[in-house]
Amino acid sequence: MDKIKIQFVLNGETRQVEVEPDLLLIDLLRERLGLTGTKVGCGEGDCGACTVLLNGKNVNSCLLLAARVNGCEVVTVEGLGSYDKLHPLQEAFIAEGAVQCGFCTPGMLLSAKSLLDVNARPTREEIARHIAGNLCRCTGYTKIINAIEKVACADRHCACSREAEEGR
Amino acid sequence: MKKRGVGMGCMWYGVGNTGLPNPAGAHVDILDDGTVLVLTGCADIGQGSDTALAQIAAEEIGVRYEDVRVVSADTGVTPDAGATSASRQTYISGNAVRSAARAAKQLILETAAEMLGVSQEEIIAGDRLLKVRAASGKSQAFTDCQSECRVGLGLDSGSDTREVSIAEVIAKCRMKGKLTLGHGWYNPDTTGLDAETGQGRPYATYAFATQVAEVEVDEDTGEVTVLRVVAAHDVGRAINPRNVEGQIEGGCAIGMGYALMEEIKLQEGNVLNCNFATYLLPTSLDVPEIYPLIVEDPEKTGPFGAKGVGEPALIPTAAAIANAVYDAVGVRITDLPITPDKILAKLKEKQNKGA
Amino acid sequence: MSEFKVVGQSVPKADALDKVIGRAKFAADISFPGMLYAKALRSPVAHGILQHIDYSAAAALPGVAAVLTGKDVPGANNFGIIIKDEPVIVKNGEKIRKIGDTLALVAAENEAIAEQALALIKVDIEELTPVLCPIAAMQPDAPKIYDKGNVLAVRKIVKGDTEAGFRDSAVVVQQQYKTQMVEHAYIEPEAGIALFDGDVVTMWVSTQNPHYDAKEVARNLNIGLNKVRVIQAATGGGFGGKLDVSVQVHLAMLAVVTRRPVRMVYSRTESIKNSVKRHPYTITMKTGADANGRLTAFECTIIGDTGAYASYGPGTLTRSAVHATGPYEIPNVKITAYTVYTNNPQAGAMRGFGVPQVAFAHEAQMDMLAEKVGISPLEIRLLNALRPGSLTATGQYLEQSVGIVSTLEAAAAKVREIKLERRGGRL
Amino acid sequence: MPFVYHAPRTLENLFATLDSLEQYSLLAGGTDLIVKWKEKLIDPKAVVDINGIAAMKGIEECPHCFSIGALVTHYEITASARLRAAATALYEAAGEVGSPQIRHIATIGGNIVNASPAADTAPALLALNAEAEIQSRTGISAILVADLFTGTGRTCLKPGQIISRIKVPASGQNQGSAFVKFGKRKALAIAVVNGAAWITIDGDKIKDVRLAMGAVAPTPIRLLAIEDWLRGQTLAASTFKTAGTMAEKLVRPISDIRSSAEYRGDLARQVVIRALETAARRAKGGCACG
Repeated sequence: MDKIKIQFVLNGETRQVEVEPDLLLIDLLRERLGLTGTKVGCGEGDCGACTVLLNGKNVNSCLLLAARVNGCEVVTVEGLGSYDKLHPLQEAFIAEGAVQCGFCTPGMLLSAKSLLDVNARPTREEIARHIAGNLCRCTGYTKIINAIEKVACADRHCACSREAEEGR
Repeated sequence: MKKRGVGMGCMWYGVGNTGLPNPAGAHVDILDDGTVLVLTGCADIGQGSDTALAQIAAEEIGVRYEDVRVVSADTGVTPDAGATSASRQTYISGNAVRSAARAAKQLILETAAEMLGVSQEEIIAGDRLLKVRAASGKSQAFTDCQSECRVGLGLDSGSDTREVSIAEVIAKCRMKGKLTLGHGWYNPDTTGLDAETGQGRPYATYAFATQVAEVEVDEDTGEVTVLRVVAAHDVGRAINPRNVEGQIEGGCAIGMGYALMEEIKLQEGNVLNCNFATYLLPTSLDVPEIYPLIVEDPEKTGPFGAKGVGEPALIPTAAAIANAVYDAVGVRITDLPITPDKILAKLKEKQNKGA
Repeated sequence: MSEFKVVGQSVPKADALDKVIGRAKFAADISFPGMLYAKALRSPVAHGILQHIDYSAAAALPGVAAVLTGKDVPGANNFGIIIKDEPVIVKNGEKIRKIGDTLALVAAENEAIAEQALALIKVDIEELTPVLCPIAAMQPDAPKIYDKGNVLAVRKIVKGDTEAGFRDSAVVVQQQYKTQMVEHAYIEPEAGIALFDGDVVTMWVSTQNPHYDAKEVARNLNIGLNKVRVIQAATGGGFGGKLDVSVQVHLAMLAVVTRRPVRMVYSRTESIKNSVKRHPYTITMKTGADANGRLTAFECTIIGDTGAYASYGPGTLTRSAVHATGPYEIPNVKITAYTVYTNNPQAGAMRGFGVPQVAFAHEAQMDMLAEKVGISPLEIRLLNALRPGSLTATGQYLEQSVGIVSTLEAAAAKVREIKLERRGGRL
Repeated sequence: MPFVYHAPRTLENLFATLDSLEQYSLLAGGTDLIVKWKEKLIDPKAVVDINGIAAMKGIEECPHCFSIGALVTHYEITASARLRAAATALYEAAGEVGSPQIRHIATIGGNIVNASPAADTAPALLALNAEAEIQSRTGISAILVADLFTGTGRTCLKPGQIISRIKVPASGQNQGSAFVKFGKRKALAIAVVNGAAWITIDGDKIKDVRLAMGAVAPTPIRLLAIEDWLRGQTLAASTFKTAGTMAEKLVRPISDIRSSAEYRGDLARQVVIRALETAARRAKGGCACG
């Protein structure tokens, strides 16, 4: 089986790798490149634990052949922030109690980022809609949505729409 | 036509195994710099026991939360704490950790009492300091007197004799060759149940809850939307209120799935819906708005009054939703899950009877 | 001001930082050089006897490091938290009790080879009639899943005199309720990785009870408990479903035999098919009250399908019985709860442990009684709620920290505040 | 098991590649293909990744119609203000497919050629009278999407043929369309029943109408008998209700893991009523998406 040479930008770094035709992006990331932050929950696109950003959009890395990311830009949770410099979403997830078991967290963070990148001030409904492909069994989603909303608000220096909602 | 309804569900839940011993152990080591290591067999599966146990140890010893590190669930180094089940870890491992922390702290108190020239009972710990109780009687006067003497002798007032840092006490302990280790364990006060009558004391304490659900039922399709859930939980004492809320919110979501959509379908013992495309969990668009309410009726045997909340969070949800559906459209579904087809069939039945 | 400095504070979760940056190590995230990948061959049959297993072709497949069958289990070859009734690997001539029973284990250089090897194993199973309904399983002429019969446990609670209690009741409601089997559906499927280093088995595993896991590994490998080290990896949810043994004993055996690191990660389908479930119940409940709505008598029969193996089944049904009255004081109580074996997937612990099922029933009963008596759902609950000084169904005297009334009041206040309106009248 | 991977960048290269292969699977979004491959339901010897073919991309507006590349994702459809206004049912259907992750990579062409009876875009395309452009080495032809399906999972496409683009008539004055879906949850749901309506009104009368439904037959279907009856009827709740009753009697759904046949019948009725109501409101409202 001929290997395929691909080049793509992973977390801001250009990478060249050889992949088998049937290698999935999730396995390339986890097993070859050691980026285990991206999780396998169902393997069939039904849970979103494997979510990464492909050219800025949230996608299921368990459903993508690695060969397809040739020429693309991929961001995983490892590219979002680090111990020293957390992404605002990561800070908010910690502060708001959006993390319980943490298995859905990396995918959830990336779905949130892909939303905020195109819609800096989403409503709670829009947030819920955008993370609907990321299953969480622990939190009931409330604190996850709170965390995303908090970042959206901070970004715009606006009065938090949640507070406004609670005041109704 | 869409109709709204409101229903209530209550529950109680015995914390710990039923009528069986279920002890937990813990080790606490107060280290040279005054930071603390807690060893516990308690498995944190995301519910936050590492955090709650760190808070309990910090409170008991008198250090800050960030001074405590919990090493958990490694049979090579941690004592058995039993299962993370039965909503038991905050109560049982919490008590074990508190007891271990108290044992380690006792060693510090002995030395601190000498350093401060007071009896141990007069010392309170907090924020990395050991202080002489402000309103303490005789010894207070003694130390006040001592201070006055010091001032009289041209020395400073000697506030160092009124409080001393835990790190300083530890240094003193080490100079004396004393390690500050404690261990503890806890087993709740229960009895077995009589085989014929079931009489006995199965649990040392119970958690309680009331949930109220608001639903909207589409009479044409039988579809149920859960709009809001009010969830009031007596947890004894919330060690970490935000994490308690997280347990309640997550529990309501699982309870909602149980009420309306989740069901393993079997054929000859084989699971037919064995993936997430066919076994459906609630998504972010399915869950209601949840109003968690923490009620604190402290349990005197609990660590700082705490009981448990993990399981109680989901127990009354399906019951409340079922009662809300009845309130909305006047039909009672007695077999879970309450699926649209069951509601529609009952509504038709009711209509036919009426006609 | 709180009397406490740290307790009562919503400090950030200790594990959250590692989890948001993707550094937390779940078991499937851990690897070692030279690692093997394990897979299990599972029974396609719900009830039968394993007659013969031929794994020679699988063992000969290049890249296969080990194939193990029932005869290779060095120790007890059974596990279970309450009753040791589940085999690690079914032995030749022994019973298969559910679809998914382990028939063989394979460790190979990669997952694809391990799967190919599984396909090469030939099994010969004598099929027996499966018992799929717990009520049918309780009949005397039902096929026996175990020699001692299909009823695993019966829990009785008797307090007062229910006959007299119902006689004195102004209203009585009786109803049968059914609840379904559900899946825990933690987002992280079962996973573990094991090493055999010197004479110690060390493993990282997704679990809710590492000390129990270690005991089962030691018993089944026939080694000292001090030679087993189980380390809980970051665990992606459990909800009761990771209290039972999944990969632990299998991994330990393969690591010992191959002397190489071995990892086993379930697919979602493997997880759903082989993990324990929430018990499906059939509940019959009869509740009486006087004309004011004060509860007078309560009778309840619960039949729980615990599937092929006990797991936490008897504990679940006992808890259901104890909690069946709900948080209410009732003078006359009679409850019987049956834990029944079938050839269905085994049911065990799941968040709520048998109480969500009975709560669904007792709360429907309360609303029906309230309607009959002409009081509101809140009123009937406040009237009957346990209080300090109450006696429970098991005769336990409740001294303090009995907060049900406080939760009723808190919930009712919030309901008024956010204006939830009950169609049928007052809350 | 393993397969050979091809990624032609032009239609010419694609057809040459297809000609050279005995057996192949086309990879567009892959959200169904990869799942089927993982579940071992298919075992392609070759996978032909068509994602690089520019001619199959983009949404173009022609006079009175849209030409939508087969590789256009559901996300791109939901991001198109023009489709929202003038092909509302398709816009709505695309937004109901799977999850955001799925919508970002799954394509409209893939949703059609999978020929799932429950595909969300299918009833919308049927109601809008969309045509598929079938292309092969030898040429190009057009076929109504409604005529494409020959059975569950089967289309009339022959080896070497692909769908390159979809032509969707644009709704204009006095026209409106709507899509309705009943799933078992509000996201990541396969339709229990779905359907779409397209309507042209003339005053308070129905001048023309098309109704389509999914998950009630082996393929998505048009409800021609009901359409015939509806033409000339007055726009009224009772009309829609009668149409709904007709639908319930007309369809012969099956029972499966998602629903009983009987309940699907109940939903079929509601799909027709609601799709007609909404489409009519849009036709009347002037703004097609109101």
